[in-house]
Amino acid sequence: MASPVLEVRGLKKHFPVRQRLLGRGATWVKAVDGVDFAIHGGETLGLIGESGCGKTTTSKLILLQEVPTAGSIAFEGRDIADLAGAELMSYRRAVQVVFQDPFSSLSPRMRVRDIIAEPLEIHTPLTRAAIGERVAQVLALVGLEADVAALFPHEFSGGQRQRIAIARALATDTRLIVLDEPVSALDVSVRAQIINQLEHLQRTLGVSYLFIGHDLATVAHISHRIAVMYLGKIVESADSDSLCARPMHPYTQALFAAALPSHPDDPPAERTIAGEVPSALRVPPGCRFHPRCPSAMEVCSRVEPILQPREGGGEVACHLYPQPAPTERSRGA
Amino acid sequence: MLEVTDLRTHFFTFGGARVVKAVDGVSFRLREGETLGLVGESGSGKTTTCMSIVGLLPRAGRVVGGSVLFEGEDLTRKSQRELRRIRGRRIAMILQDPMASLNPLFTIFRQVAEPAFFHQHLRGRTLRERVRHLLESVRIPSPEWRMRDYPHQMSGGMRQRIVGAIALAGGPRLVIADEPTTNLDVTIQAQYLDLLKDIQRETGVALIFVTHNLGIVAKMCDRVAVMYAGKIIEQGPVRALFDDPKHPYTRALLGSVPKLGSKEPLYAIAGQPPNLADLPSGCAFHPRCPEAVPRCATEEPGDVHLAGGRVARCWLVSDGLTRS
Amino acid sequence: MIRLRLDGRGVFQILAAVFLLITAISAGVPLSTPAGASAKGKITLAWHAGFASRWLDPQEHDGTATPDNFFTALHDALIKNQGTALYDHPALAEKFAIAPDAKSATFTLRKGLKFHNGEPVTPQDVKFSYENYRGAKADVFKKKTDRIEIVDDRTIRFVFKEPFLDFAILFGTANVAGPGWVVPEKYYKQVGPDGFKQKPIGAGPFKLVRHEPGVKVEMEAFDGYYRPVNAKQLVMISVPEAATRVAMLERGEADIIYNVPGELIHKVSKLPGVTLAPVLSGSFFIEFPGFQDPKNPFRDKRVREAVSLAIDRRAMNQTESGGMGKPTGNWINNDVLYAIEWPEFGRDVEKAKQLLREAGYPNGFDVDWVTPIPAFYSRGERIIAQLREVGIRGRLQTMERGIFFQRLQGGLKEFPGTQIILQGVRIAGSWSFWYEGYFKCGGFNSRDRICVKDLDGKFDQYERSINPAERKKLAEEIQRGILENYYLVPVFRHAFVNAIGPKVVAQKWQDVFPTITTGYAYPWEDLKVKDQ
Amino acid sequence: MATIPADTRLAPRRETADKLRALLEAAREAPLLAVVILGGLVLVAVLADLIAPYDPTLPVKGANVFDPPFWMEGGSTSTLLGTDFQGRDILSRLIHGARVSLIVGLMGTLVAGSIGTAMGILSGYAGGWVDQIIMRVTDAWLALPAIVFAIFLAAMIGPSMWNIIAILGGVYWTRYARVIRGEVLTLREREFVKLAEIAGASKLRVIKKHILPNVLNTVTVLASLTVGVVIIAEASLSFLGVGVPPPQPAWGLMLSEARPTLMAGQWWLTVFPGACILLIVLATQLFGDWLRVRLDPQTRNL
Amino acid sequence: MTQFVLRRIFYSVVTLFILSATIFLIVRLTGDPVALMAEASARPEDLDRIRQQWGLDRSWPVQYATFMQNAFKGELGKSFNYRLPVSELYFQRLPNSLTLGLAATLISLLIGIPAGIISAVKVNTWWDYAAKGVALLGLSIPGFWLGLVLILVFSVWLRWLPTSGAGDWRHVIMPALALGWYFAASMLRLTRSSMLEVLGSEYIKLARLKGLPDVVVIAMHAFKNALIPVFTLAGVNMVVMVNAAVIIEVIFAWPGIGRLLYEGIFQRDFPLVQGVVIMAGFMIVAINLVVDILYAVIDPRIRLAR
Repeated sequence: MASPVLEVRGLKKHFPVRQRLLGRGATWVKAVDGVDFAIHGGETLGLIGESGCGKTTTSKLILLQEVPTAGSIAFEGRDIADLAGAELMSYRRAVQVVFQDPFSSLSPRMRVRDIIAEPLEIHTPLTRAAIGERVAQVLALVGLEADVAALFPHEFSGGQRQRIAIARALATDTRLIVLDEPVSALDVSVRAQIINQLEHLQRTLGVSYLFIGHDLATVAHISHRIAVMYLGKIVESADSDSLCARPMHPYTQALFAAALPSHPDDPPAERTIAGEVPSALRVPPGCRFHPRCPSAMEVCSRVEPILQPREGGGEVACHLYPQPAPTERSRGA
Repeated sequence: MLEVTDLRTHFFTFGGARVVKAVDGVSFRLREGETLGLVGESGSGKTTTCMSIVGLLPRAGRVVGGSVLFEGEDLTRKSQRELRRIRGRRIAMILQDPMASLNPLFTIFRQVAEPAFFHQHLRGRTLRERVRHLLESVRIPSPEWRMRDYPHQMSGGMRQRIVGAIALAGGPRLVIADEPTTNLDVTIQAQYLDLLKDIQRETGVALIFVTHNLGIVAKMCDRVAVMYAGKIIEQGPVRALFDDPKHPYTRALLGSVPKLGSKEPLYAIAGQPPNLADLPSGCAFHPRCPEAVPRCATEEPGDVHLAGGRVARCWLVSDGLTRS
Repeated sequence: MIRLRLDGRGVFQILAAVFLLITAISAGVPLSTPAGASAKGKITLAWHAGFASRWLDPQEHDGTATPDNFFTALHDALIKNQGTALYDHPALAEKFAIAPDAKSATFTLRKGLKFHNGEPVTPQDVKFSYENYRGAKADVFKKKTDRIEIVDDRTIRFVFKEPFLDFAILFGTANVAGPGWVVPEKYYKQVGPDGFKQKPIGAGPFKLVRHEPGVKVEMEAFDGYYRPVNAKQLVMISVPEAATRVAMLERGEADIIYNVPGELIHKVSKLPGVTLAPVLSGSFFIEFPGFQDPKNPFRDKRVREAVSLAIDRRAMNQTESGGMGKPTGNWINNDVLYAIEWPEFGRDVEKAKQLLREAGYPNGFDVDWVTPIPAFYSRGERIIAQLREVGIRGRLQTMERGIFFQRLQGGLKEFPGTQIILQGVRIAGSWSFWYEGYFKCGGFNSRDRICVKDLDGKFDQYERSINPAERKKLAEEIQRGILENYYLVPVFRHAFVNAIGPKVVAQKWQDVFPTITTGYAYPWEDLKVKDQ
Repeated sequence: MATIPADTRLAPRRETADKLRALLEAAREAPLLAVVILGGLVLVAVLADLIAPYDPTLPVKGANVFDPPFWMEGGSTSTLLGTDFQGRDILSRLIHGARVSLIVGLMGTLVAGSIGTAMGILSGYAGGWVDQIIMRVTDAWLALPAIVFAIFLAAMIGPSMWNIIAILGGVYWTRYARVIRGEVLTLREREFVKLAEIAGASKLRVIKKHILPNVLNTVTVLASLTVGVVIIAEASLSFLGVGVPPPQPAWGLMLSEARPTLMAGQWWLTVFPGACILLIVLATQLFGDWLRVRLDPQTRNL
Repeated sequence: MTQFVLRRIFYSVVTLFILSATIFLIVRLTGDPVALMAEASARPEDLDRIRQQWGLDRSWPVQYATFMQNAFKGELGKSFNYRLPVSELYFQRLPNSLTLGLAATLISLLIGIPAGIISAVKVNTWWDYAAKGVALLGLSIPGFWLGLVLILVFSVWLRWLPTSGAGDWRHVIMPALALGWYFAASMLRLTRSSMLEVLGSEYIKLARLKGLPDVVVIAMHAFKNALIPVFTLAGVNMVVMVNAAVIIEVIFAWPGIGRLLYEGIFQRDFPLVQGVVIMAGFMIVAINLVVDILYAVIDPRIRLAR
């Protein structure tokens, strides 16, 4: 297997919560607390979880919007923390992002042309004409006509704006796009357009996606592999198909249970879990999910399970499944 | 119990120079204890329909035609004063945004107690008891303590339950829930939907569920009405509608939702939802309709009543041209 | 009353007259009538600026006329200007005598004088007041005084090191210096100078009741005063806005208001029962800073004369002072020692243009700034408009009053290029105070802007001389030299226009504003309020 | 059959004609009164030299001081609105005064707006200690009532038209800084700014391309409200004798110089400049209110 | 909450420090006060004596340090002109200014709030325009002109009210009106916008949905939320009016702080100007602090924050 485009190892991000006027005695929000995953070329990794699970922080770390507390992110084999100068710029060129809100992600004061051309202007010495050509090209890629380049964002509807955002992300020779809930703000009928478009682009351009979402069906549909996050940790990851076929972690199961039926005759979910995601300020000891877990055992509140290969490929972190001998090493403390 | 007939609500802006037909000829019925799903994309007129029922339209909006018969009374003909006695007591509503719909400066107790205070004139101990009971019924743990809290001290899911408790406070016969779970996480959404179902079972209240999510409709509703550009283009029992959608738009909607575990490409509706201020002629859906015939662009289809209490608005249906 | 004029007959002659006068005046004044009993009514004065507390303390006299108002109400001096008497009206002193050699002066206090706190006024208090005095001209008195002798419990003698010709005039003119104003030594030492300014105790006709610094002074008739005091209460309020003062007068909230602006003179004169009091006051004149510079167009006498010919003095008087001022010849007021009379300058625009042509300015020239003394900006505006008619183009420079004086004292460097200053001054006493302040090279306000060596030389001679005749001659020569050469161009003496409301008993305005040395109302004890 | 729709019907939603119509609509909504007043005054100010019948700084030959307007007893048609205390033509002074007042109002606003916007952007975008310093200075500045500060500075520095402009600009920038900083803090979190940063845009580029254009609306609205404030402040300074120096005919100065005549019944001397100030302030306020609603409903709370 | 308050206090102290240093510098940069204090015939020696007496011969940092040292002790220096401690003068005038400020605030509220509410409830009707017009008029008329017109009409023509000075309640009416009217516009604007915002909020919608009477909705739900910012502004405005009513106080010969400042500036009374301006700054910083803390007390979101 070729080396991954993006490889994340032991990634941690802790935010201090200042409580005193004069700095000391701060407590930490462990937004991301030891995450590993890899994305291969032309592949989509789905990152799923509820609000506060750390998926957005993970994307910020990848996009160099935040500096990790620990761990590494390697892009095409190079740790991005070491990048500087031209190398940094080339990373910035290769990795782009599409955000959730199509109304906030396009500057209302710029024309579509300038919005899409911005990465080009920053990174390439192209002439105006060449930039114009490239803009037309990427607009065509996302199914928009070249002449919309002269318009302002407010003249478009949500779906069209999201297409423009995608076009922008494609403008440079992009190899990885972080898709941060790109369809959740769209109308149902438009959502399908964008999802299809994204899939089509991946097939033709071979670009990789990190697809962040909370809707299981959508993530499962677009992703090759899925990682399920809970309170800053990945609790289960596997091929999309095998995960859907047999979710193993109780939290993954809960997510499936909570998913809405696509037909009234679908069998009703057996059980929905109780409670809410606790604050990242007070992470439960042991397995983070144990207070809400329907199959919690005594050990769950003491020992934090680690990711183990799971049946049918992938990994799962749960005491229900064989864990290495309990050496009581607690990674969370 | 509730019968909405040919309801028309228009918005008049720029001194009446521009008229937006937000709701344009909507008819549906709701029986005791029944759940109706009102489905549509943003701007299709779902919310305006609900607000017309409770008589709380924004300044520019006006009901210009049709009637809303609720337990035999036409709500469109009632004064605000009379409506006030119906709102909160016989019809309650749950709003979309649990963060914004609670007054940040008042305690939970006060906000939950208000309907009982004003409608049932409960005071003191009885009122406290009532609030505790209401909070219990929406599964708020240790309500005695929680009712002294302020909204910001509660999570989104909790707040939405509080809003639910407020809705139940007057003992209504009809609850209108306007996208009550849009801002909630999936597991919380599932909890909330279960809760609503339980409550409905316990109290037999009728429910109008406004949503754009067909999954919720599949899970919650008995009947469903699909809105597009201010009109109900198809309605009927949930099962029948999911099994055999008559209107191309309904079909498209159903096809565009990803199904868990399926990698099949989605069915995407071309184009963008229409702008209500500037609707296409004929059937409003025709520019996006893959099955449109020339007639669709010029003439507007009317309601076609089909077997099993189903209604659709499409030339293909009335002319029997439906593809199977 | 005998009117005394300082017209140059010589100080010795005056002094000789003083001896005669003293007895006459003291006889004419009814002595020690109990004052409080008959006092009734209230007089309210609306004042045109803020109050400075130091104005309540004669010990720190600032050398201007402003403090007069408070001195003449709260305090009393050995001798002072009163009515038309310029400086030698016996007040606390029953009589006084100046030695013929001008090397000593002897004062005799009235009997039974009391301060407001009941303490008697003693020669020791007089001595203390003189020796402790720190205000304007204090250095002059210190330099010239040898010692002070307390002769008996009513008599005190000042002995000078050298003949002190100007002693009486400096000592007795209220708005020049304050060592003659007697403060109670014991009390003054007890509360200190600053405490005294808040609650002054004097020997004047009114005693302080309430003092709101900067805002209001409330006074009440003092029983123990040696002259009858007519009004029971005297209130002075600071009202900076002119229109408000006029409204107060119109409504009867104020009985006397100071400084009616030109625009309102006509209206005030029409108010029922109101008397306008146009006191002829300060002199306005034009100065050409640095005119001796070769590049300065005003170096040419013809140009300076042209300026004089362009000025419309009558129009200025008409609009700025309601016609009640006086277009003047001399820039020095004629009510001071040795001031000479000079005919009014004429106006002739054609001749002015002619002179400018001859001087080489057929198309006129530009003046960088025309700076009038604040806040008489409109007078500066008028000067600019009048000069423009002969082709001299100027722009008005306004500044805050404090800055103006500061820049005056900064000298020529503060007025570079071609400039015109419109000065407005009133100094009482002697012509020499004017020359020293506004013309002499190195003078406090003139600094290095004018510097006419020849005249300054003559002035030094004047200062050294103790021969009155020579002094007078030099004074006249110097003044003539200034006027003939147009070193300064006199404009007019303005009228300080005040108004008197119907409640105050006055036949004519001079009954309230009697003097020519100050524009303010007094003597306060004489002012009477009508029966209601 | 499901395909990716080529979506050829995705034409821009507004055609040029529609745009034009929208523009006309906007113009129709604009407060007519405000536009007419402002336009008229600007025109008068620009053409002052052509339309003023007399030199505003010189007395009119043959006229007296305090001549009333022509329709009153003693008035003359040669000096339509009468003369002032120096016999100068009031109409000419008003016409030239429009120029001075507009220059003071607009330039003062410009100075305030420029300083404030720069400070606000710097503070909001740079954050950290730069933000702390700027905001503490702004607080300190704001802690002084603006007019007190202006009087103080004017008395200290000395008046001239440009000094007044600098002073008023230097006093009123703080409110821009505060508001703009708030805007920038929000903008900084907006996704298009993040996108630019992720794309590797430099700080300067982000400010130039993304921050500045997006705060301009707010700046415009604030500016339209400041113009009137500055003009009134200038009048107040004139009242205290530290405003635009005579004989330059500023309205505030005219009003201030003529105030004693109010008591004398010569109302026209104060009413005309007073009305001019009232008009311009009213117009800019109305215009500002309209702009605020039109440009950005979020700034309603200014 | 304690943290919040401590941080705000810290900021306030920094603000005051910057403010005092700025004022101190400006005062000293723009001229020498000694010349003004001296009599017309003073000689250089006299000037030196005065300079020494007032400590003006020392270096600026030393002067500033002395000033701050004294300021901490509550001594703001001594007025050149009145020879009184500035703090004493200030507190002598303060009651008058407070009276005026309070009355003017009342008037600005009486005009601004009803007009704002009418404006918000009847938005974009003639009521709205009329209410806005009344408030804008106050903003468009220079205070000194309004003051004189008031005197002319109410004192001279109608003879209802005394022209000037401080005294009983009748003296307060005109200056308070002239002053308060100016601030009414901002009150109106804020009332209107916050009322509109609150009325359009979801919780008001929900309150209506509960079937509550309009009075309850407006008076209990909307008012508390909408008027907090209005009263905040009123508080801040009042402090501004107390300290900045220079022109009105001059016109009406009102013996307040504004006039004290006016006198100080024009008589170049450095310690006085410095002291009054710093007191004004102090009061405004203090009221802002109080407002912030009050906000925290009223708003549970801040009050109960950890």
